[in-house]
Amino acid sequence: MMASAFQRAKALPVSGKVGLALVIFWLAVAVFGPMLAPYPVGAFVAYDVFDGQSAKHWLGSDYLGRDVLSRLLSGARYTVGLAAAAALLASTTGTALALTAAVGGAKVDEPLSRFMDMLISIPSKIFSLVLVAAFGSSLGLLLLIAAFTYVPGNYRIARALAVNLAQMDYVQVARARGEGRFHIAIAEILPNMIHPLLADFGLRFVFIVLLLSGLSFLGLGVQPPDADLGSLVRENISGLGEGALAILAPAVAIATLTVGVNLLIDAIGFSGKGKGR
Amino acid sequence: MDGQPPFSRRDLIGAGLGLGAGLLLPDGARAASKPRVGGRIRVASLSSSTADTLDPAKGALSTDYVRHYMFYSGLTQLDRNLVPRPALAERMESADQINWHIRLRRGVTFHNGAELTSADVVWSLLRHKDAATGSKMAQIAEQFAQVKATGRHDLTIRLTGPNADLPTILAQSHFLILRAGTRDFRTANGTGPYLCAQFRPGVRTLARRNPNFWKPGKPYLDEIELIGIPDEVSRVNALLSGDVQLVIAVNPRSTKRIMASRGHGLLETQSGLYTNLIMRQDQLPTGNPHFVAAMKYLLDRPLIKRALYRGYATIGNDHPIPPFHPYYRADLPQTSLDLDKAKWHLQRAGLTGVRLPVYASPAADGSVDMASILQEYGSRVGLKLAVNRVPGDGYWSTHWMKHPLGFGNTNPRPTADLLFSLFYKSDAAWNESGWKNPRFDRLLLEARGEADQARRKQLYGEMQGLVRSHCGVGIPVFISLIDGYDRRLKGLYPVSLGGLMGYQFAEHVWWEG
Amino acid sequence: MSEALHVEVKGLTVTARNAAGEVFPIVSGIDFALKRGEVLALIGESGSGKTTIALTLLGHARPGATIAGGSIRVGEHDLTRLDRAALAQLRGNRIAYIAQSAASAFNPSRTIMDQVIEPALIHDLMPRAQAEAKAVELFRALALPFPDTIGARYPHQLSGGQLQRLMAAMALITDPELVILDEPTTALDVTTQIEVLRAFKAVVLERGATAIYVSHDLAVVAQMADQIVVLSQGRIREAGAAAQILHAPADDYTKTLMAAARPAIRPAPEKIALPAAPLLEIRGMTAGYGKIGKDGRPRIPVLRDINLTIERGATLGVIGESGSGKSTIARVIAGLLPPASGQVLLDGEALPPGLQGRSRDQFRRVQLVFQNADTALNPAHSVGRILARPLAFYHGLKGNAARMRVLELLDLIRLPATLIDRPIGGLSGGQKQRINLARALAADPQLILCDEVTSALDTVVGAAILELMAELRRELGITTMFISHDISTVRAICDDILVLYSGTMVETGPRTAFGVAPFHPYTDLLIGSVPEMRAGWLEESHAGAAPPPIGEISDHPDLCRFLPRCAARVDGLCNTTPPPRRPLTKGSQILCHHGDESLCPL
Amino acid sequence: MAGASTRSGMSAALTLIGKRFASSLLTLLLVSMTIFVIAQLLPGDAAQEALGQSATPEQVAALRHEMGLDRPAHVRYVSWLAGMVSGDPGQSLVANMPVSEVIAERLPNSLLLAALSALVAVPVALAIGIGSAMNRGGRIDRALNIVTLSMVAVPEFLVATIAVLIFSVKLRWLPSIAMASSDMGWGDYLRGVAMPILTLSVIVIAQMARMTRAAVIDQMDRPYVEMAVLKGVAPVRIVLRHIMPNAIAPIVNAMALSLSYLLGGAVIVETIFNYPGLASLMVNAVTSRDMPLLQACAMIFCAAYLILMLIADVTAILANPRLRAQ
Repeated sequence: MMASAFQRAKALPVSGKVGLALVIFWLAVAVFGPMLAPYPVGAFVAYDVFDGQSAKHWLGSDYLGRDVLSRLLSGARYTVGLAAAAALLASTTGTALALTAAVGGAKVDEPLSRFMDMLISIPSKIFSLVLVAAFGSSLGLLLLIAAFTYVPGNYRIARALAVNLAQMDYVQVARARGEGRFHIAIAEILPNMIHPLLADFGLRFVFIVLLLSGLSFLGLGVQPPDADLGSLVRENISGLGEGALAILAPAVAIATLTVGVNLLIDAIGFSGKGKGR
Repeated sequence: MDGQPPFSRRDLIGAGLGLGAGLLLPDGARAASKPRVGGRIRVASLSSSTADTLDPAKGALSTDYVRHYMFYSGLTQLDRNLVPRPALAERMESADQINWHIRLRRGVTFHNGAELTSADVVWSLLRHKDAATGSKMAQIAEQFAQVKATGRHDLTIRLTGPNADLPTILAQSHFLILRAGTRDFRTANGTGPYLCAQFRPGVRTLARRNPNFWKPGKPYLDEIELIGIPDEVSRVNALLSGDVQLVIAVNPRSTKRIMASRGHGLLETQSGLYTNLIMRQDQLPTGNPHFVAAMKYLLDRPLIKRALYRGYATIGNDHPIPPFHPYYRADLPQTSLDLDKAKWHLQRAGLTGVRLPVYASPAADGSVDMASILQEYGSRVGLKLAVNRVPGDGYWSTHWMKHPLGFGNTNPRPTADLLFSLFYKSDAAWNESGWKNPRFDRLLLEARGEADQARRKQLYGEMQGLVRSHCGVGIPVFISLIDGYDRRLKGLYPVSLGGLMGYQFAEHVWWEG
Repeated sequence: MSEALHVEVKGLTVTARNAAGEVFPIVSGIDFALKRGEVLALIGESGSGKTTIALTLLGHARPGATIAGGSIRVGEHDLTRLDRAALAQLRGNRIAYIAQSAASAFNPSRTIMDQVIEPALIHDLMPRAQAEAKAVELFRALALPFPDTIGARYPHQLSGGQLQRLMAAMALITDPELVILDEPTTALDVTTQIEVLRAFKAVVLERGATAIYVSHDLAVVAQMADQIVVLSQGRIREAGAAAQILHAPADDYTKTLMAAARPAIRPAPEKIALPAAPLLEIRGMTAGYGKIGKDGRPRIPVLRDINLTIERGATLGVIGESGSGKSTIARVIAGLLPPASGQVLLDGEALPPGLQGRSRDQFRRVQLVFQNADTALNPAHSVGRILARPLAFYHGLKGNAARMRVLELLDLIRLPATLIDRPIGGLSGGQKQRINLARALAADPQLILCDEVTSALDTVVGAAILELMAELRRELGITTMFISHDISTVRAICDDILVLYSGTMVETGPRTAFGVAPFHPYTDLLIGSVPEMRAGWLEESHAGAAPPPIGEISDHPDLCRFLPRCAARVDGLCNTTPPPRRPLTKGSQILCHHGDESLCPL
Repeated sequence: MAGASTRSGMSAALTLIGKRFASSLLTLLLVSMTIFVIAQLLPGDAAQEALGQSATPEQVAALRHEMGLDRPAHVRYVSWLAGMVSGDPGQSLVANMPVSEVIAERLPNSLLLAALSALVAVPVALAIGIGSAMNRGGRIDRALNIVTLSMVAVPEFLVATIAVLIFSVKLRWLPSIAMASSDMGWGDYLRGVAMPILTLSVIVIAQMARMTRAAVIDQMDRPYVEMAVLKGVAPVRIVLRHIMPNAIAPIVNAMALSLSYLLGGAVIVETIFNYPGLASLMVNAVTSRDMPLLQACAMIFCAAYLILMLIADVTAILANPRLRAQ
């Protein structure tokens, strides 16, 4: 298992390797970051705000004089974790509904599609604003919002795939064998959707990272003193004029994370397609 | 601020205008320049939404106050030292601080040409008592037992109890005078220095010079366009890029950028604005006096002043009177960060290791960061605070005063009496901490009717002491208000009631472009 | 070589790169030459490199492949030395290409005319009006219907045979000196193939263009080629004059190809003594798509009034061209399409019409084997998983017992046990089809419905599958319905044969009845359209001749479906009265106004 | 022939529009119900928000009565719905104006900004997508891939703020705030919205370009493209004349999805550039609990989305002769 994963990684094109390295790096930061942080996340350690790089503070200080490196190391886990969990939730929900629609016929498909239209047509940031105002801000709610926002997109893609696959001969064979709908959806259709769904998962991940940073602009986000990467950019935005590291560092972090995930997915999609031929 | 004139009613009111003009110039450069007529500026205030209004009674935000002072005039007007001066009222007299007689200035006309009469004033004042008006001053207006016209230009106000501060109260924007019977607030018909050329809620307000303004020669600008830019960074950028000439509420963190720009200046206004920690006295564990004491020792006031406000603040002492206020009691010892004492009090309260949520919101300026700071120090003395940041909208109705530990935010008030009666009186609706102190209540009533300044200062001083040591409110700093302006805009000076010269810049500034 | 040679290929090598990045040759050492006006055929099975070679004559290699060595001379040009622009100048101009599947080689969203005249326009050969006129002329020459207006149509509105001829028109619009025909009739029904071949021969070859004809079908090639090159795995096995290759092949591989192309008639296995009751019986079945109308017919009827029986252990061949509804019969029996009316009886007991209501045992007893093993086997599953699923589903076999049974099945279909854990993607076409068959066998069925199980395979591989099926039938005594478009195959292996045309049974009878005339006119066309492996057959065959003129056709719904194409139609009878079902003396039954006597003269 | 198929194309499109109209009404109803239900869960109401920190219970009660908020929720919903059906979206609780007037002021701004952004973004996205597809796997393709990835990788508020710092504060080329007012010339207006357009375009271009690339590449492996190559057709003509008619449907679909973001998703851009559009109006409506306004905004966004989807579907029909004939 490990060996084959390693071999696959070796077979990736250069861009895929860069992507993989970035993804692994950020996963590692997400897991071990808080342990590596030199200062507590909320500690006021620098006398000056928006300090530049120094031996004491590798990435300088933020708008309140806290250590940027420590905040970055602690904050990455929210962005990575929240986005990954929300993308996973969105993908599984969307795909499950799509499969239901594909094997359930028009009676299931039509109401589900209307429901998805509805979700998609309400602007997500405003929807988030309403939900946070109604239920209070919590990690769980942020997760749900992000997931909810991206269920319709996943549903559209998964449904198109599933409806196509449901016409495949092997599905007809399974039906003629007398298999139930559940078996057909799970054992026959789903395994053949995994590849495009993985690619979609990656895209959702990126979108969610950006949605979260967008939400942080509207003041919705992780509870202080912790902050996700988007909030770190947002709270230090007044340092932009002076080119403060406090804003550049988290911005670069978001960019490398999202670009890395995308590169990796593109590369996986590429080698996956090659295999199919 | 040492040349503060006494708050004596009878003599000063009616003494005419211009007293403050030559005094206390904070900026020598300003004296060199002579006001000139002309010019057009765009002003960015804090916010703008469909809730924008031309009804002074409904004014809720700085944008509203600025707008209202452009189009309407009040009976009185506060000068830069917060001394009430006659405006539409030529004279305002009372012997007992209960019955007030007002004589209106003659020949003042509304924008539509109608003459100002006592009927307009009576209507304008009494509408605050009508619940349907939705006045922000409904509570204060309850003091008006009777408002009655006694002549075309004379009227009397009878209060429910003595209040020496009435002239000051009437200078607030909410009590600006409307034409009697005004219902339609899509445009403004006032007696103010500017005419309303366009009003689009949430978009902009366009004001043109009122050539028939009752103060001869004023105002100076031809046109003012008032917009709201809620995002602070955008607001400052708009100033620096020359798209606006005056902005309110500059974040201290942006001051560096404005100071670095040659063409722009900062107007710092020391004010009584504060964001305070609320420890509800009717709930536990915050009701424990040791807990309250511990929290007050946990406030790192210099850090808050430095980190949050970059020095644009004045250190507070857990009572609402700022050091530059004439009634400030200087001999109270200053509470400062003391982790040992905090720890000791916590132990006495038996609260070491307890976990407590603290509610903060962008609605209470700086509270989120203050909460973070509290949390950081709390963790050093064994107090686990969990910061709960809640959205700004709905904060006042859902969270404020509803949690054991939270934050409030109090705007500057023109009188100490208003401040104390609104926020600290036992039965006040906004008695944020829910403390009850009969002695304090007695002192408050006594001070309100007291005309003797020295006695008044003594009474208010004792009240400050009571609040500092017993009330469940922690006031770390008084926040200075910072406005940014284009240096070609002249005539600005700070008025501690609010930014943009206590929201009244429009009447006083001129353009040297 | 002499000046007279028009096309000369020497030492041609084409390489490709695999997933690991290694470069390997897909064709190598190819030499051939032909004179102006000659036709050379490239013969081989899939993977032999015949299309790859054909494309190099346009200087083209598919993505991933590279022309790595050798020379390709066409007229005065060496194509390996030309740059992109120069090649583009030749393509569609002096060298034209006719693709295998015209249905997909035409752009679905542009009109035929646009596409046919495009080569003439982009090479600035003539103005649009002139090009259109020339196209219409070609349409007429190629015997296309409505030559004046067909150009305004879109590809989806035309049949495969028409598109193939239109593709020829597109190739010929620039009067090319070399035409490459890449399996131009492979995707067509035999009855269409003969028409297209005739048109090609008349128009393409008669104009004196040099041609390269790529095909896997020796009999077709025999009609067209002067020279034949036999390819296998990217190398030339044998090359020479057409007559020599066809009649005196020297290479063993060529001999194998020849043998596979002519399936041997197998003796019917002795029927096991079983009660005479038929295993499957279909009574008055009508099926189709869309809402069922008042008359009991669906909006788009596919099958009309089907009646058939299959005896226990027997094989019924169902034959018909694409769109005849032959696969639909299998789908109805399997329950995938509920019939609009009629009954399907298994072992005397009526099966519920659709999937709903069928018991697991009923499902087990009827197994469907799809035509294309590539799509019928779930690519996400392994061989073992595919075979184990029916075992678990029908027989509750799990774990080791299931594995043992899977190994037995692999042995039964002559595949090595090591394949058990392999993913489907890694298998060859023949191996996949065997797995496809084994999956049906795993259910332990009574009836297997085989839908075109050999048509997607190379001839040799297909022959091996037929061999296997015959063996299985002998060993297991399973009843089979064998659906095919290939009358030779059906005649070779089935006990009874049913000919389907446009959803109606036009002829049914025992195999023996299909060896001798008379036939139903459609059966006659079908049999007469199968190319014979000799030059000159195309000219001699009467199949596909134009039908006699006929008066107005009445709107009776049960008129003969074959009427528009029937060479034996009778005016005043066929176009007014529905045909009766009548027996012929040789033992079959036909749906026709003609009887023994009147059919004979044909 | 061609005329006939165009006509049948139109009638097919009309049938589709008819069907969509019915299902759109259903979707709109669903949206309005959802919004209404969620809004009921919001703490406070318009009366409380309007009176703010200083409200007394009596005042709140009085204002509530005046606003009609003292009626039960379902009664309010039904009366709103009844008004909506008769074409009247009601009275804004906060602005004291008919909702239609409030919206009428903002909607043109939003539509204009969205249209201009689409005008910039669509050609750029098409160019990037087609360019990289034609160069599949090549250097230009990879470079464009990195460019589009980086475009989505930066939070939009950062893009906007950086743009302001460069173009207004430093260079002073463009105004930092995009005022939209009727008395403005087109030149001033375009200068004002240049940066909002830039920011919005950056957000949507990447996604649209990637979808365009995928759709074009999907067609490139089809036999008809090889046929065109073998006819000697030049690459650019292959893409424009042969591939695009077949790839247009998925491309338009992806674009419609992305463009629907330009209306409701513009909230951050509207905030930063102080542009009076619908999205910030809707945020206003949320914070001030102005239900009729909120509902109206939601209806508009939903309708815009449905219209865009309809356009995509009609395009698909018109581009495909097979669907056209049905």
